[in-house]
Order: sequence, then structure tokens, then C-alpha cells
Amino acid sequence: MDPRLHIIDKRLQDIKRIIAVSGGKGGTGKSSVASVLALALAKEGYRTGLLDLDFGGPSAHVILGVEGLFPEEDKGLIPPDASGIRFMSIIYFTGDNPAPLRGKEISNAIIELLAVTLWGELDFLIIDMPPGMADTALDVIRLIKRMEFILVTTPSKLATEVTKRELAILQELRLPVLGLIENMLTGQRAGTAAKVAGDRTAFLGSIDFDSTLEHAIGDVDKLLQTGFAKQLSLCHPFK
Amino acid sequence: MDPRLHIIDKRLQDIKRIIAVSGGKGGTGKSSVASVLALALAKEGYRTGLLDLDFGGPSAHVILGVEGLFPEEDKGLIPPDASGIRFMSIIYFTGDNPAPLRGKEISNAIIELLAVTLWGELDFLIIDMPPGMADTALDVIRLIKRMEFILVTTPSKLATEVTKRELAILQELRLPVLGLIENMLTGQRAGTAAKVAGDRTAFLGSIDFDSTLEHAIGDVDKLLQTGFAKQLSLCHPFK
Amino acid sequence: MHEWALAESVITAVVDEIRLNNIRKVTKVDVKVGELQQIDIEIFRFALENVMKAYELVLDSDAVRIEIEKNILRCEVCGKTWSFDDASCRPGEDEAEAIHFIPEIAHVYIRCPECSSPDFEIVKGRGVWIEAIEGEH
Amino acid sequence: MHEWALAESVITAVVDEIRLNNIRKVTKVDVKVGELQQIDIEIFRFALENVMKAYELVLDSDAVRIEIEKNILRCEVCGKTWSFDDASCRPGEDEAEAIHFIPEIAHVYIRCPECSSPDFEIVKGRGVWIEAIEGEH
Ligand SMILES: Nc1ncnc2c1ncn2[C@@H]1O[C@H](COP(=O)(O)OP(=O)(O)O)[C@@H](O)[C@H]1O
Ligand SMILES: Nc1ncnc2c1ncn2[C@@H]1O[C@H](COP(=O)(O)OP(=O)(O)O)[C@@H](O)[C@H]1O
Ligand SMILES: [Mg+2]
Ligand SMILES: [Mg+2]
Ligand SMILES: [Mg+2]
Ligand SMILES: [Mg+2]
Ligand code: NI
Ligand code: NI
Ligand SMILES: [Zn+2]
Ligand SMILES: [Zn+2]
Repeated sequence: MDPRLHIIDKRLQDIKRIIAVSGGKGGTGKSSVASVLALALAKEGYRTGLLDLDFGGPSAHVILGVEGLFPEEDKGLIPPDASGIRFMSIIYFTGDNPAPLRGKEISNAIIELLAVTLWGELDFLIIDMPPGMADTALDVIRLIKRMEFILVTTPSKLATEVTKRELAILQELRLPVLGLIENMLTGQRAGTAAKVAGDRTAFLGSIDFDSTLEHAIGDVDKLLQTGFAKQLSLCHPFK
Repeated sequence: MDPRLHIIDKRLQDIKRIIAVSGGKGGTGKSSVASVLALALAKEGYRTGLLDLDFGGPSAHVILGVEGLFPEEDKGLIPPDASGIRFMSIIYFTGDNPAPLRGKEISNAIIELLAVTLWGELDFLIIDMPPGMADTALDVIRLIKRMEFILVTTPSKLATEVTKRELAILQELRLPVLGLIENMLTGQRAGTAAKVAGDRTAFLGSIDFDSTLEHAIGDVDKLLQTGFAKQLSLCHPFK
Repeated sequence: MHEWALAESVITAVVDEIRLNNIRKVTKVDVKVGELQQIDIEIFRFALENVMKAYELVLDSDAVRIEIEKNILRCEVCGKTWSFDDASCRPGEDEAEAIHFIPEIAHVYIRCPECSSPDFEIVKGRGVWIEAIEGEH
Repeated sequence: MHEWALAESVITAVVDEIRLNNIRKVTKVDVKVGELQQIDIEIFRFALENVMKAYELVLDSDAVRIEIEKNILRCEVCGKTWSFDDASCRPGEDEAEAIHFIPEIAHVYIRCPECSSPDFEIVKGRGVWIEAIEGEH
């Protein structure tokens, strides 16, 4: 019997809402949306946590410019404060090294993290998800009962095709999908994401391709000044 | 004993070169590079196969506009011809449905595909890889001994950080990395990918962000006319 | 007839085993064929015999035993254990064919009869498997 | 002291089991502590006793048995089986600490001693595990 499965509910019990930023396709802006959303919520005074579960391509620490942090060990692991966010990531343990983990190991690492992390009281825990519907997605669905989803897609046919599949399975499982954000709009195929949302889920709005975003990576003040952050603040569901 | 593991070498024995298009980060253009590279090689007269191993976000069939094809069953599965490419993808079996597969199942499905697919004689088999260094990457490394890698990154810090990790592990394992392609250059951070390549691997060249690519998706003739295809033809290693 | 490809994998494995362990005479090859993949046993046996000839492998006709293995699926979410041939959750014909080619496609078309999850483990009875190869040295 | 969090998970599991099976008196809790995670057994036992008090769970002092489980790693590429405490491939102090928090981090710092692959299975001795809970009804 795996005892860790018995404590996860308790570890998450003082968190009001748990939001997975997902979408199926890689590179659509999930990590950017998750990180900047967490920053914005923290700035507005919400007690906010951010959990990067993309073990294969962790990015949230790069976006937030996190360096030299490590969780405090006291009856568990206390996520350190990164620009006002309680931030947890596998990079505390891997450093810059590659982490070649098979799905079974990803599952075990997720269970361990959920079992030992002491988030405390939070208004929001944002989870930055990897692409795909493999172990990580299946595990958060299985382990975190109150999970809500925000899907991020680009207008590209390649992204919307994958997003459609993810939306289909989440809805088949009757999981709450808060809606779809369209990211990196360049004028091309405007309106495609809204069509994917259709009657199936809420279309939360569009974020333009923002050439200033790259220069703001790693600098939270600059990040919050980008057009990306401003448009995100208009389309996220916690306004 | 898994008998399938004993036949894989034989199934691949008449293929001259096996190339995985990889890179760690999602959304950098791996599927676009893999598909257009396969098209271009086929057009030049090389006998070319394309295997989409991104079961979580299969895209090659969308790029190539594949519809209504299915492998022929004759002493194995014979990949159908898609615009001159012998094309194999999980979508023949899943259709448009989501495929929620854990890593262990992905492994098994890859082994099955490799054991029953009859590629015949090929000059090139191009493999479109998923992001990350999980089961799919570990399995192709384990199962396909003659694998060579092309890495695709964007200039973004988020992509290069992940690509560095993948390059590190491939080189630690002494696997042949043919080099790094930089994709979706917009003038920002030009030269970063070349720096990541450094002395570690060949920098194969850059491909600009090409706003005409999206309209060409699903139409192979248009695809081969894009700036993307033209620039790719200058930087791929099989010129 | 993609059964041929699977039969060929079995024979290759036997030939590899003969070489590796210097086997003079193979006395037993126990092959399990998982129900989930729905292999036609007659076709499979026919393919095995023909592939043997092609590989110049001579085996006593009763050395090769093929047994069908019941399939057991277990839900990762609710723990329910079941078998896909329970009439209540059988996939249709096209779906069964896709599963015939790649048994993991079960996750696309089959759901847990208790909680409807696609997140189950194929505990037993997946596809072709060699349980034992025995021989004289 | 993140051992406390793991001890708490064990006690929660015992309490859940008591409720689920209407156990009147727990007679045995067999806990395995995998070597790979390098839990300090004294700290862990101390944490278990204190968490028990906090959860108002009364157990005979000899009911809880903690056993260290040897770790076994097996390479997925070459099949080699080994143990991470083989002196030849022990990780350094920082690396061992990372593995202490998340045993899977072994794949970041440990390699197969035969073929240098990071692609191995943690067959046994990973971390905290409950082997058995027994009680009187
Ligand atoms: N609106 C945008 N404008 C410009 N670049 C963006 C935008 N959103 C994301 N990006 C860039 O796109 C790439 C992928 O973003 P990321 O958040 O890492 O996506 P994912 O987490 O889905 O893989 C990164 O280089 C990021 O900086
Ligand atoms: N050079 C380029 N210019 C413009 N868009 C591109 C370029 N390369 C790829 N894309 C687009 O970027 C997105 C991700 O590309 P894709 O090939 O699917 O990447 P991956 O396989 O790495 O996830 C797709 O929408 C694709 O059309
Ligand atoms: Mg991401
Ligand atoms: Mg991330
Ligand atoms: Mg792709
Ligand atoms: Mg693809
Ligand atoms: Ni068949
Ligand atoms: Ni500790
Ligand atoms: Zn179930
Ligand atoms: Zn090895």
C-alpha cells in the first residue's frame, strides 16, 4: 500500500482553487500563461502557488527568473517564495541536468511532491502542465479531485487539432474546463480558437503575438508590463 | 520473453539512415521540419519513410494533409504512400479520438509498431519525436541502434534551455547528433542557437518565422513552395 | 495477416535463444496469445509453421504450444478489475480491428465499467508473448 | 525533517484502514523504507510516534515494524541489475540529498555501471511503503 496516496487530499485541503494550465500541444504558451497568471494573482493579493509539473521541459523557473532558491525542510517541504508566489519545481532537485524519466517515474515523483509539499493556505494553486495526455495529466486527474482546467492553444491548425482531442477527453470525464485561451495571434486564422471552443467551452479571449515577451523572460517586473500580461489580465477567468 | 524485441532489427535492416527530429521543447517546429524534410527527400528521389511517434500530439498527418489512408495488411503492416512518403502514424488506429496513454503503454505501442511495420528498402526513415526525454525518446534510443538526431529549437531562452539538456544527455550517451536547426527566427535573439551548438554540435542554420506556412498546412505542393521549405533545404544535413 | 509479422518475431526469438544457449533440440516453446489483441489462432499457427520453414527451423509439431491468455484490465482510478470481453463494454468492429493492430488502442475505445476512466492497466492478456523456451543441449 | 511528512502519510493510511475495515485494535503495521531514499530511521521512528499522538492513534509500541529494504536497480537497455550503494556509482552529497527528497532523481545522477544508461527501473527499495496492516475486529 502506498501511504503517500492517503495524505495528498490533506496537503491540498487549504487551497481554494486548483487550476491546471494545459492544452495538449507543446509550445502554445502554457508555461507563460501559468507563470504570468500566478504573478498577476499574487500581485492582486491572492495567496498563490505555482507548481511546474512539466518535468520534461521545466520552464516556469526561467520565466520567473528563479535562482538560488530551495524549499525549506520542516515537517515537509515548504515551497520558497518567488516574487510573491509559492513556487515548486523539479529543478530544485535536478539543477540544470537533464531528467530522463519514464512515465512510471514521473508518476512516482508527482506523488512524492504532492505528499510532502506543504502549501499552507492558498487562494490559487496554478499547475503548469506538460503537453499531452500521458502520465502527468492522468495523474493530476486521478490524484487531485478538485482540479479545474484552462486550455491554451494557438490559432494554428496543428495546435487546435490537438486541443480538440484534449478538450474531448476532459469533457468526457466531466472535468471542469474553465475555458480556452487563444495565444500568439498574428492575424492569421483569427477566430479558429473561438470555433474550437464553440458551445463546448467558454472562449476566454485572445493574446496577440508579443515580440516584447522574450526580453521580459526572467524579469517579473518587465513581464507584468508586457502586452502579453495586459491581454492575459483581460481574458483569465479570475478577474 | 517479448518476442517483438527480437524482430525490430530485421524490420529496419534495409533502411540506410534513421533520423529522429527531436529537441526537448514542444512547439519548436519538429513536426514541420520532419514532415517537410521527408517531403523534400522524397521529391529528390530518395526512398523515404516518416514515422510520427508523437502519440500525445500527432501532427505530421495534418501537415501532409493525409486523409483516408490505412496500412495494407500483408505479412505485416505496409505503410501507405502519402505524397511519395511511406507514412506511419498512430492516427490510423485512433482516428480523431484522444489517446490517453501512459508511458508504459506508449512503449508497448512503439514496440508493436516497430515489430509489425514493413518499411522495405528506404534511404531515409525520418522520425517525428514528441517533446521531452521520457518513454518515447528512451525507447528509440534503446530499440533503434543506428539512430541519428537532428535537434530543432527556437531562439527563445525557454526553448534553448530545454534543448541544452537534451543535447547533454544525447552526447553523454555518445549518440550521433547531426546538429541543431534554429527555427522561427524573428530577429530576436539571433545567434543564440548557434551559441547553444557551440563546439558541442554542428549549427545547421536558421529558418525564419514564415507567416505563409500556416496556409500551406495540409497542402504538400504549397508546403514545398514556402520560405520555410526553401530555408530548410539549405540547412538540412542531406544536401 | 499481420499475424505473420508476429509469428516471425516468435521464430526469431526462438532462433536467437538457440544460438545464445547452444540449444541442440528445442523441446518446448510456450506461446501466450493475449485475448485483447484477438489474434486468429488458426492463422497464427499457420503463419508460425510457414515462418519456421522459411527460417529452416525444425521443431516437433507438438513442441509449440499456443495458449490464449484471458485479459485482465485494472482501473488506475477506482481499482476495478474487469475483462474487455464483458459484453457491457465491448468495442465495435473497427475499434476491435485497431486494437488488433495495437492493443494499447484499448485506451482510446474502452472505458472502466465502474468509473468510465480510460486510465487502466492491461494487467494480463495483451498480445503475443513467449512464456518459456526449453531445449536439450 | 521531511521524514515527518512521510510518517504522516503512513499514519493517515493506517487511520484510513482502521475506518475502512472497522479495525478495533491494530496489531501489526509493516513499513518498508527503501534504501534509495536514505531515510534516517531514528528520525522516522520519532516522527511516527509524534504523528501518532497528534492523530490520537494508540498502537502497541512493538506493533509498528520498520524495515529497510535493499534497493535493486535494473537497466532497461542492457538488463544489468545493481544497487546504488555499490561504491562504484554512489552519487555525491548534494545529489544524494536530491534523491532523498524525490528518489526518481536517481535517473539524473546515477548511471548503469555496465552501459552508462540513465534508463533503469527502480525494482525495489525506492521509498516509504506499507507492506501490511493487520488488526482485530
Ligand atoms: N503571446 C506570445 N507572444 C510571443 N511569444 C510567446 C507568446 N506566448 C508564448 N510565447 C513564446 O512561445 C514559446 C512557448 O511558450 P511556453 O509558455 O513555453 O509554451 P508551453 O509551456 O506551452 O510549451 C516561448 O518561447 C514563449 O516565450
Ligand atoms: N518557421 C516557422 N514559421 C512560422 N510558423 C512555424 C514555423 N515552424 C513551425 N511553425 C508553426 O509552429 C507551430 C509548432 O510547429 P510544430 O512543427 O508542430 O512543432 P513541434 O512538432 O515541435 O511541436 C505550428 O503551428 C507550426 O505551423
Ligand atoms: Mg511549458
Ligand atoms: Mg514549465
Ligand atoms: Mg510535433
Ligand atoms: Mg507529430
Ligand atoms: Ni492481423
Ligand atoms: Ni528529509
Ligand atoms: Zn475505474
Ligand atoms: Zn545498462
